[in-house]
Amino acid sequence: MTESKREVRIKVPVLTRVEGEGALDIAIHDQEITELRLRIFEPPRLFEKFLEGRDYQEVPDLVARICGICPVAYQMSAAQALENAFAVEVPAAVHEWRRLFYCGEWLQSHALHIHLLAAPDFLGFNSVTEMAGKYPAEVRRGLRLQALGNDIMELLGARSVHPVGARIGGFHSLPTANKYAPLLQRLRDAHEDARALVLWTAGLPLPDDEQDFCSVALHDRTGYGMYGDRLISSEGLNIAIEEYPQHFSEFQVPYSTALHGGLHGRPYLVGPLARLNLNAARLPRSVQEVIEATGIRFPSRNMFHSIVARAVEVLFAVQEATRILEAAPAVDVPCVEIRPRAAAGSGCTEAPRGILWHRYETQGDGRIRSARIVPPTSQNQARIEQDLRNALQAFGLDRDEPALRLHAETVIRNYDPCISCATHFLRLNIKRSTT
Amino acid sequence: MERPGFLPRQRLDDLLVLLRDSGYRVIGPQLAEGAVVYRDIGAASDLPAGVTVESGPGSMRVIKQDSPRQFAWANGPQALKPRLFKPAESLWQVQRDAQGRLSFARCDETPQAVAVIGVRACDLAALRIHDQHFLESEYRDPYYARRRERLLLVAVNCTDPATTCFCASTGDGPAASGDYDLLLDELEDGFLVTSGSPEGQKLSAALALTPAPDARCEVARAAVERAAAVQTRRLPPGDLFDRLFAHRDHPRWSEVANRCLACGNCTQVCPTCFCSRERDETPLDGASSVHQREWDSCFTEGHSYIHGLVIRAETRQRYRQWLTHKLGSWHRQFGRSGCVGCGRCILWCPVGIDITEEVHVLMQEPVHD
Amino acid sequence: MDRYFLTQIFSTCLVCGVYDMKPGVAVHKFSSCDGCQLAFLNLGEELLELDRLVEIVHFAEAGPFDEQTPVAIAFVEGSISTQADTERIRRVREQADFLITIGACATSGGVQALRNLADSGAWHASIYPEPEYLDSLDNVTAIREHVKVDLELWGCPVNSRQVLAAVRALLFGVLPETDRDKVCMECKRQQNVCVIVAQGVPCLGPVTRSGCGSLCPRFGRDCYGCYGPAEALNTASLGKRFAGLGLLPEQVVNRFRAIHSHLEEFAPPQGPDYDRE
Amino acid sequence: MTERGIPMEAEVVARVDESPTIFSLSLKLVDGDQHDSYRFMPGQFNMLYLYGVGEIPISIVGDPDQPDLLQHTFRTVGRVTRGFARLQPGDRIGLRGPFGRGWPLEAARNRDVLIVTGGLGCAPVVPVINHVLNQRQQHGRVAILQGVKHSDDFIWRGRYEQWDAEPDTQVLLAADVAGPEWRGYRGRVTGLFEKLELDFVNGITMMCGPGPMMTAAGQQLLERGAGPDRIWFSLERNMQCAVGQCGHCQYGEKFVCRDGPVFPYADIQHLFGVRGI
Ligand SMILES: Cc1cc2nc3c(=O)[nH]c(=O)nc-3n(C[C@H](O)[C@H](O)[C@H](O)COP(=O)(O)OP(=O)(O)OC[C@H]3O[C@@H](n4cnc5c(N)ncnc54)[C@H](O)[C@@H]3O)c2cc1C
Ligand code: SF4
Ligand code: SF4
Ligand code: SF4
Repeated sequence: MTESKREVRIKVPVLTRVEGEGALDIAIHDQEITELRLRIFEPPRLFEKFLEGRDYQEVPDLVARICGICPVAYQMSAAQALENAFAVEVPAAVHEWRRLFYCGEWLQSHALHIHLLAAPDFLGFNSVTEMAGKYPAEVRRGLRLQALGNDIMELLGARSVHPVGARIGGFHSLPTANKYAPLLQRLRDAHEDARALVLWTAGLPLPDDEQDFCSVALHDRTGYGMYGDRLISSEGLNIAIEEYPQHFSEFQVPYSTALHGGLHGRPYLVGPLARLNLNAARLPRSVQEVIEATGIRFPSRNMFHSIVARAVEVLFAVQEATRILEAAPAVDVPCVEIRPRAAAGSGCTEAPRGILWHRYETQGDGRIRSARIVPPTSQNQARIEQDLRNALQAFGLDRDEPALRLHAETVIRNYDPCISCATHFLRLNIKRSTT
Repeated sequence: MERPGFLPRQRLDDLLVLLRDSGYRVIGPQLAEGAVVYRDIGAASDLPAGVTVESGPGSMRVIKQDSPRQFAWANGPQALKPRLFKPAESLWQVQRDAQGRLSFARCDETPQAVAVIGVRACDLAALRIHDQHFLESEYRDPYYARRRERLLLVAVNCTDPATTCFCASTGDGPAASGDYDLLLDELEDGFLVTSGSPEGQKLSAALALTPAPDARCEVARAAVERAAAVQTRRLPPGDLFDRLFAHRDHPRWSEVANRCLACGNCTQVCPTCFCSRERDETPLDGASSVHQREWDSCFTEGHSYIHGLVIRAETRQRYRQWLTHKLGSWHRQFGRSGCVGCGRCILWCPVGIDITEEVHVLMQEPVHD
Repeated sequence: MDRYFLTQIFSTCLVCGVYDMKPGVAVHKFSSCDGCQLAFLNLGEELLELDRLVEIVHFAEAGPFDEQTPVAIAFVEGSISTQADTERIRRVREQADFLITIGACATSGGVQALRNLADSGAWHASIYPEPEYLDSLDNVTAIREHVKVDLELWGCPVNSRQVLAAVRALLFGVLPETDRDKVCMECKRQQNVCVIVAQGVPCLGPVTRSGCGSLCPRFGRDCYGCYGPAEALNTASLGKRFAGLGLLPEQVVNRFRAIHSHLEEFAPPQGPDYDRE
Repeated sequence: MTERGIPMEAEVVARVDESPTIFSLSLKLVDGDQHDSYRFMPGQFNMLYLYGVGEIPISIVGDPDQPDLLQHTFRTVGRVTRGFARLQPGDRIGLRGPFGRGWPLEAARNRDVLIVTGGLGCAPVVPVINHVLNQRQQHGRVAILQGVKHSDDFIWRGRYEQWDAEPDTQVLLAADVAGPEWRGYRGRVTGLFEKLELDFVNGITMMCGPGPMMTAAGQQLLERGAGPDRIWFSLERNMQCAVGQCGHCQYGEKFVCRDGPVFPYADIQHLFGVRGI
């Protein structure tokens, strides 16, 4: 048996430290990947169907349940889509509170991913509790930032998982100054933590893996995009969010319950790295200075810079949240009046993992006629598979199975795939064979 | 009786400032969450000017009017009860050391002195009952007592009862008849101020009021009389214990149970209901534990649970317990009815069950089956 | 339940809290949004304390992956919706002394059980071009429909307080307290103004189990029942009240058929005016 | 007037297992002054607090003449009692008490005494029996009836035999369902009344047990001419505070914790036996 004729099959039956359930099957034949399947077997939950016939006001509460990690994103995209359908404009102040709400989610989700899910990979631990033994201060800092994110969401939504404060047209109620004063103080105190976090992630032993990929993100005229009405890409795309279906497609693969997404038929990247690659210039000067201090330049082609991008967004979220609370946006009523009508509307916001696109058709009485939801992880799925092929090739296909498996998992975790949304994630099966 | 002084409306802030300067945290009515609720009051402008409340069983709406009056509404969802008998509080704390030894310590916060303005006659009557229950029965409740000792009451005679009010029939209102420090009568342009305690006298003296002319007093008296006259709901007078227990199998109990949600709202808003339950709250590390008390209700299954049995498993029995206690057993326990006619249980019942109507039906001749 | 089962699981000294060995804990996931697992992942410092008190044997999202080792407590998130799930839940049960469902999905089927009300085959076909690839059962079911459940923690999602109280009680060697009171009780303790009465919105508080802290009314809105049914329900009377607030019969039905649509107790009131008879 | 207090620390000094589900703990107040000043009457109860778990009412079964040996007999039924079941000598708990009014010992002087108990190990009457038998010459004839559902439930055989040996004392046992070994009566405890040689009219009866048994027994005693002020019951209700404030133990106009738990029939005649009161 000659080495070059080896055939390997690698199976990761359940991917750990990802949100949701999925598996990875790889077959390697003669140093060549012959098969690579990221299988998402979170059973389909059919949300789009059971939204049909529901009152528009029920939508935020229902779509939140698609994903416990980024419910705010689901509520915000849905609100935007339905507000577009009903042609209502929310006041600027309400919009500011929504940005704050979103900051909370980015902060929570990113801090959780960096500390609990991704960093252990780069430092050689199996879990955050293991890592806490060696890096107690860093872990505590991470938990603090995560808690801060949760508390921002609680301020506006009563709880951070499936918050209850948002509605179509605004919020059910908004906090008074004495309620958020302590939070504002904590936010101010967190700037230092967040700056330190960016530098710490940049200093992690991240693999060097330059790749070619297309980044897609929202474009927000007013700042670093969380909301926005246009989509842009690193290859020159610039479209209104309503035009999404004309350019992006979803296709089903037999081994996965998540639909794969393509831009003009090709894989693309959404999420923190894509956002930073496209929008770094829109970050506040103070954040840009911290990026400069890391020595990393964005746009970056190293997929592993995602963790740094995430930390940068943590810093941004802390600063942005501070800015908003200091400005204390005043509103007369937390919610604008809605007059339902038969129409259609799209919404797209930047979930922690990337763009989340919704479209609803409504009936005259405000009930949903049809719904379509495209979550970020299914958009990234084709890109992850493409990355895996490149990354494993670069890593060396002749490495032993545990090493290959760990590297594959690291690559996947780096995307912070949220399989609950994608429907859900991962079991790795590597098959090697020789002929 | 001393002659009331007159406090022009613009000087209401003087009273608030005086209270604050005397060390009181001032609580009073405010318009919030679509109702008149008791909150911290910074200035007289926080009070619900021109607000009146339109209410009926299970529903209420705030109406804004063009009027300077700040107390032209009947009563809010709560008044004094949650101040004194807290919805939830810690009773004691226990630490456990490494040898398993326990040390118990009472949770002893010293509450800040509180002045409540806008208290109604029904609330004062209910307070009297709670004083009897928590302070004057065999055991005295130190938690209630501490707050009670630091409470100053500025009452207001009621001029705008809600349709749900029936304090006139229970004899508890609409005029406050005692147990206050200061009493206000609201007129268009100001207030008559009467003191009811040495502390009240001090405050009233500090305000240096001019005595109110007879005509003003007459207007105020007439307004309160009118407030009694417009009430339509009533309860049968006297101790209903025997009559209610004689009707313990009345079909009406089942009929009302078809509507009753057994949600406990009536008991929670009732200013005289006093049930509570206790439970431990223990941090994960298990090194200490806090024993807490919180409001309970005879409408919960836990209220009558003993191992293996819920004594009042059916809503019919729970409603019967509530009503027979309030209007019957109460007389034997406290020497009076447990109802002060505030109407809250009618107004805040999500399905609008009306105690006066239920009693009315139950008091008809017993139906034998 | 066996009288002395807890003694067997946790060989702890109840009073001094010293354990002969750390009890093993597993967190399993079935079909869900992952939100209930966040009750652990959002614990902050207490996550480290938990790690000190128990051995986290299996918790895929947090790292440890070991479905084989027997544990004292298995937390189960999510509902059963594939053939493979039905087999896995049986293994989970066999490996655990004490099985706790966390959240609506595990406890009652959860929001995705809405598909039980429809022809999910047709639904699959409308979303997936090739539905034959899916291994999906026709009906979504709760854990208790498959294996014995020792404790149910309701809520969509459960909160950390519920989870910690359960762990703490079990470490003391007793069962956690259960409370089937209505959200209204918590609502009033919080001194919220009732939204049915003051705003005329269809609040499910009077039929929903407490435990959330009456979050929705606290935010000035109607409860939508995410903690599931309370005891002594009167959905007929509440449904009638909703109709009185102007809801159409279909809207009333939708109120009850949301997060816990799979439950008998929350079966929407019938008939034009929702009389029970 | 006393202030509602907080628990005193008590140490378990001895433990006896009476049956698989019944056990007794002897307690000692840790603080010397508290220990010395503690007094109780037969029929009174303590609120016993299990650390971090909860507080429950438990009758004092010790001998009032030896108050330094505070004994309690528990039946393991639920959450808190199951936790107590794990205690061993040396363990610490909290104790508030004594509470309530005891048995009418004065009224029983120089009269025949009938004690009727039902169910498993009826703890509240044990101190009365001890007291009466300790002062045997001050009472008339004494009869002790104990009824159990199943003969296997019978505990304290030794104690009953000891009592039986006392002069002028009848001990009769009844089991609804009896095994082959059973030498007592088969049937309800009320069926034993006709075997008694007692002055029902002038004697005094003290009774505790399940509601239906007490209702039936009370009825029969009335029929035999006993006055309603001579038949005494010990009642059980949920109790949270034990000082008449939490409202849970309400029984008509009575607070069982404060006005009872021991009541003469005359005081509760209008409530007795009514379902759901
Ligand atoms: C005056 C009095 C004297 C008692 N004396 C004894 C005794 O000597 N020995 C004995 O074994 N039992 C006695 N009991 C009953 C004992 O209090 C209950 O068995 C015990 O509270 C059950 O608690 P648990 O948590 O194990 O049961 P669960 O069924 O889990 O009950 C949960 C909670 O409900 C309440 N509760 C349940 N049953 C009762 C009950 N019967 N009475 C009051 N509260 C209850 C308690 O707060 C309890 O913690 C007495 C009860 C009363 C009222
Ligand atoms: S019973 Fe009703 S009307 Fe009477 S005092 Fe209580 S809440 Fe008010
Ligand atoms: S708002 Fe809802 S939960 Fe609160 S009391 Fe009213 S009905 Fe009950
Ligand atoms: S109020 Fe109702 S819907 Fe809202 S969080 Fe609580 S149980 Fe869930």
